[in-house]
Amino acid sequence: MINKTVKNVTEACRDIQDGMTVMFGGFGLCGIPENCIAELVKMNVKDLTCISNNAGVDDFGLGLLLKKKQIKKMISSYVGENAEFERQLLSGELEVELIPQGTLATRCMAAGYGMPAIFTPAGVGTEVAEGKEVRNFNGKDYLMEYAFDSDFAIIKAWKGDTAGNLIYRSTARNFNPMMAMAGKITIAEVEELVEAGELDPDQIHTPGIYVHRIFQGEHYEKRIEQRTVRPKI
Amino acid sequence: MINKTVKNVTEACRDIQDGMTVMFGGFGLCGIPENCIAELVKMNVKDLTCISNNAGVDDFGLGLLLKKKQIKKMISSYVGENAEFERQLLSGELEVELIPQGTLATRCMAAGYGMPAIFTPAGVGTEVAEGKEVRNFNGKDYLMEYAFDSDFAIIKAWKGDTAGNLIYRSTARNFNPMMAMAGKITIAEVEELVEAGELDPDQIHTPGIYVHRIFQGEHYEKRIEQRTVRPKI
Amino acid sequence: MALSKEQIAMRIAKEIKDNTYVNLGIGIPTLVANYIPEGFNVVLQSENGILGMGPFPFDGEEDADLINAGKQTVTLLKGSSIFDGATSFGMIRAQKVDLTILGAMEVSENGDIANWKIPGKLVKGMGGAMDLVASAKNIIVAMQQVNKHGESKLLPACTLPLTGVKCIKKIVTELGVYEIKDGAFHCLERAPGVTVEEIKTATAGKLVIKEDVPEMTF
Amino acid sequence: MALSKEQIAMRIAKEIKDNTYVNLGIGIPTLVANYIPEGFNVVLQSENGILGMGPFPFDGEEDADLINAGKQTVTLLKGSSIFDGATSFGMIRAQKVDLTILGAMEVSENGDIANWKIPGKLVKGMGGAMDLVASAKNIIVAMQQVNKHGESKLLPACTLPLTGVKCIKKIVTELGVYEIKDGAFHCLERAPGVTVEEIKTATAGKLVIKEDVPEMTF
Repeated sequence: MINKTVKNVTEACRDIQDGMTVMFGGFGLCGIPENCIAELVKMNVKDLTCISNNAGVDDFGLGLLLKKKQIKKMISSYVGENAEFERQLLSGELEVELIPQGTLATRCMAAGYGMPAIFTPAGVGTEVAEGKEVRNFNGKDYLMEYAFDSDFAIIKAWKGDTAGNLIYRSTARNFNPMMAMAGKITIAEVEELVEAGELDPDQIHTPGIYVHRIFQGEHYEKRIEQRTVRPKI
Repeated sequence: MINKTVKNVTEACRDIQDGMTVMFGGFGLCGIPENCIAELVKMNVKDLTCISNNAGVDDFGLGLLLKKKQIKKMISSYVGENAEFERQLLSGELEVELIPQGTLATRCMAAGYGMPAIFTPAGVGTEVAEGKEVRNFNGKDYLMEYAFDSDFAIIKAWKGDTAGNLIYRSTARNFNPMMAMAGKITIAEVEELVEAGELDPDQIHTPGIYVHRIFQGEHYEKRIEQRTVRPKI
Repeated sequence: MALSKEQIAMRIAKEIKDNTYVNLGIGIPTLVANYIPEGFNVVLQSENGILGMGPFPFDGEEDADLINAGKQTVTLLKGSSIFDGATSFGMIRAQKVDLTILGAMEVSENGDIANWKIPGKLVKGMGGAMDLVASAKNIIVAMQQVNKHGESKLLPACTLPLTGVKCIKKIVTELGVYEIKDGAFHCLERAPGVTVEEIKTATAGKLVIKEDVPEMTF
Repeated sequence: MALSKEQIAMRIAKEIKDNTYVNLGIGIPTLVANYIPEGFNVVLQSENGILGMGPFPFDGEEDADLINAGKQTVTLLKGSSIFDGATSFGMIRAQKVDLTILGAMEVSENGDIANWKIPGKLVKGMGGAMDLVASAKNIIVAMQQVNKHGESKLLPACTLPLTGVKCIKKIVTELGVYEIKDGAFHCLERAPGVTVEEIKTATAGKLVIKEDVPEMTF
């Protein structure tokens, strides 16, 4: 197997440069690449275009990059829960492109599957359709949406092996598998890194061919955005 | 959970009628729905259009349906290894549409993902492209290929639960997951049927929502088409 | 009397059939889960990647890796499955989910819906709403029929930016149950004690209502 | 002297780089696996859904559920993964596989390839060949340069139905190694003992060859 391991987060994030387009796995704060985000803050790369379903909260997730004004543009489906985001958006410092969540997911998938464009009914007849080709199939209208083009995809998995194979845990899977396939260079941080051969080949969610750099992350905070519970009876 | 179990193969295959279009999972003889194929032979449904990567061998797999002349048309990528097939094709009794394997897989996937059409470079400039729309993206030509429309998908998995969740084993996975998603009605036969809750939600290859009928198959022969081995030393 | 949010949810729950997959949006739709008839096999889909979503976890048992589309901690029922976002929306587009229940700011008499953006106010995004309304074969909208200024939100045409066009067929509000067909809101039931006149006043779009429209039951 | 099939495979193996993913077609390409340099990390992809395909199983250890794209029983190496056919061809279309090696009946001077159909003969199908040639970023063709009638199969234009257009850049035959560019076969190496004249005779398409073209080494 090809060994995809890098020493640490610094080596993993090398070559990420000002002005690049970077995909970030995660849904809300669930399944986000915490170590790489912290490293990008440290590197202070600027003018990033970020493709991510959400934009984090003020002091966690992509909110940390927003706070340092490292993000030029967000491509997301939902960006609530973030006062700094709001301020930058209203002041014109930040550009935001809002797209339907399924379109976001499917444009990532298209890139990973080598499909230049896909058709989706989401957004037909709305402002999302402006400037886009509409095409009718079997009596229903669809928008043609293009595959995403990104320089890096930064994702988070639960377990990974040295060959780059990944397994996600529960809904921390979310956007990570599609983005893993879509990145020109894919960086995976994992909670547990094992030797090639320790994961069951049938249970791998992301085959190692998609992963270029893998490392075991540290100190996962795994912050919960909405702690909803039932009283224990 | 919704209980998807049916009593037996007979109940699973009810409503499959003459002239229908049916997808069959499997690659060669690997991962084919042996029980359902045997039942279709018994039912003697005729004029089937079969979407299947291959056409079995003379006395196994879809070859059994061919022998009884139950198949009107095969849509496949490769149909060697079958003398009866050859005879029917040359005599004009059987219609065959050969399409690239990746196109076959992706047209199934498109149906499962609610995408009416996909773009692939496979077949551009060849007779496969005849009558099809060619479209250039980023300097490269692609064919537009439509999602498959099938009445039934008949697939085989290793383990399944009563909620219809499926896990495949090794390369017996092949076309089964896409076809499971693509069928208007999907019938899954499994080697081992367990109660809902016994399979790890993170390890399910086909979520139960795609499966309409599930049963535990019997007497799997699992014939090997090309037994290639090394001497034991 | 106009229905409470809980009562709207209760009435919608009556529309849910046994052995179905249902996607519940945020707000009133979430409450519907509490009123699904005992013994019904209704499997909840959450578009971030769950089939078989269960109730909130017991205090102390929450798992940061297990949330719903509203980012709330949840649990999994026996027989559930987890998948990625592309599969989730593929499932939605392919109409494998039987019923989608979501909220709205406005609905028009031809079935257009607006529920994601108010010009001049901060826009947070459409999330999965545009995918859901454009794809679902069966949508029920849970909404308030009049806003706080007493203005109807069942309109001849939406005034807010659209989420989807000609996709809504059924609406449950605090005043009644409506079906949209042939370019009009057809009132099928009125809330207990609500008069036909009140419904007429609260409907700006084309309304079809019989003087003897039945009162809803729960 | 013209190369044997084994020697063609040996020469092609020299083109394989360390740390790459490679898809090997049926026939001579399969033999290439035997000559991958010791210590190289070369991961074999099989388009039915394997990354990290290993050698044939030991006698008695074959598994009906584990076959390659040629339907032969195989094994898995440590660190391998299994996936479905859509993912497999997605991987191929997205050019994640570094190198594809396959056979051909004819190749033209502009890089067209024909390898799936002979009119009048029974057609078995293209399998994954059309996907592979249309998608791969790097393809090496392993083929016989002349047929049994002594006719060249490196042609001005293919006579057989095409598998793909303008996609072949490198060919290894029993007589030499060729690069296709600017509408011609550029001979880079000749087989040991094969003369420039012999290569000229065996190439029907436009040929660019230096009188001092080097002999290949293994």
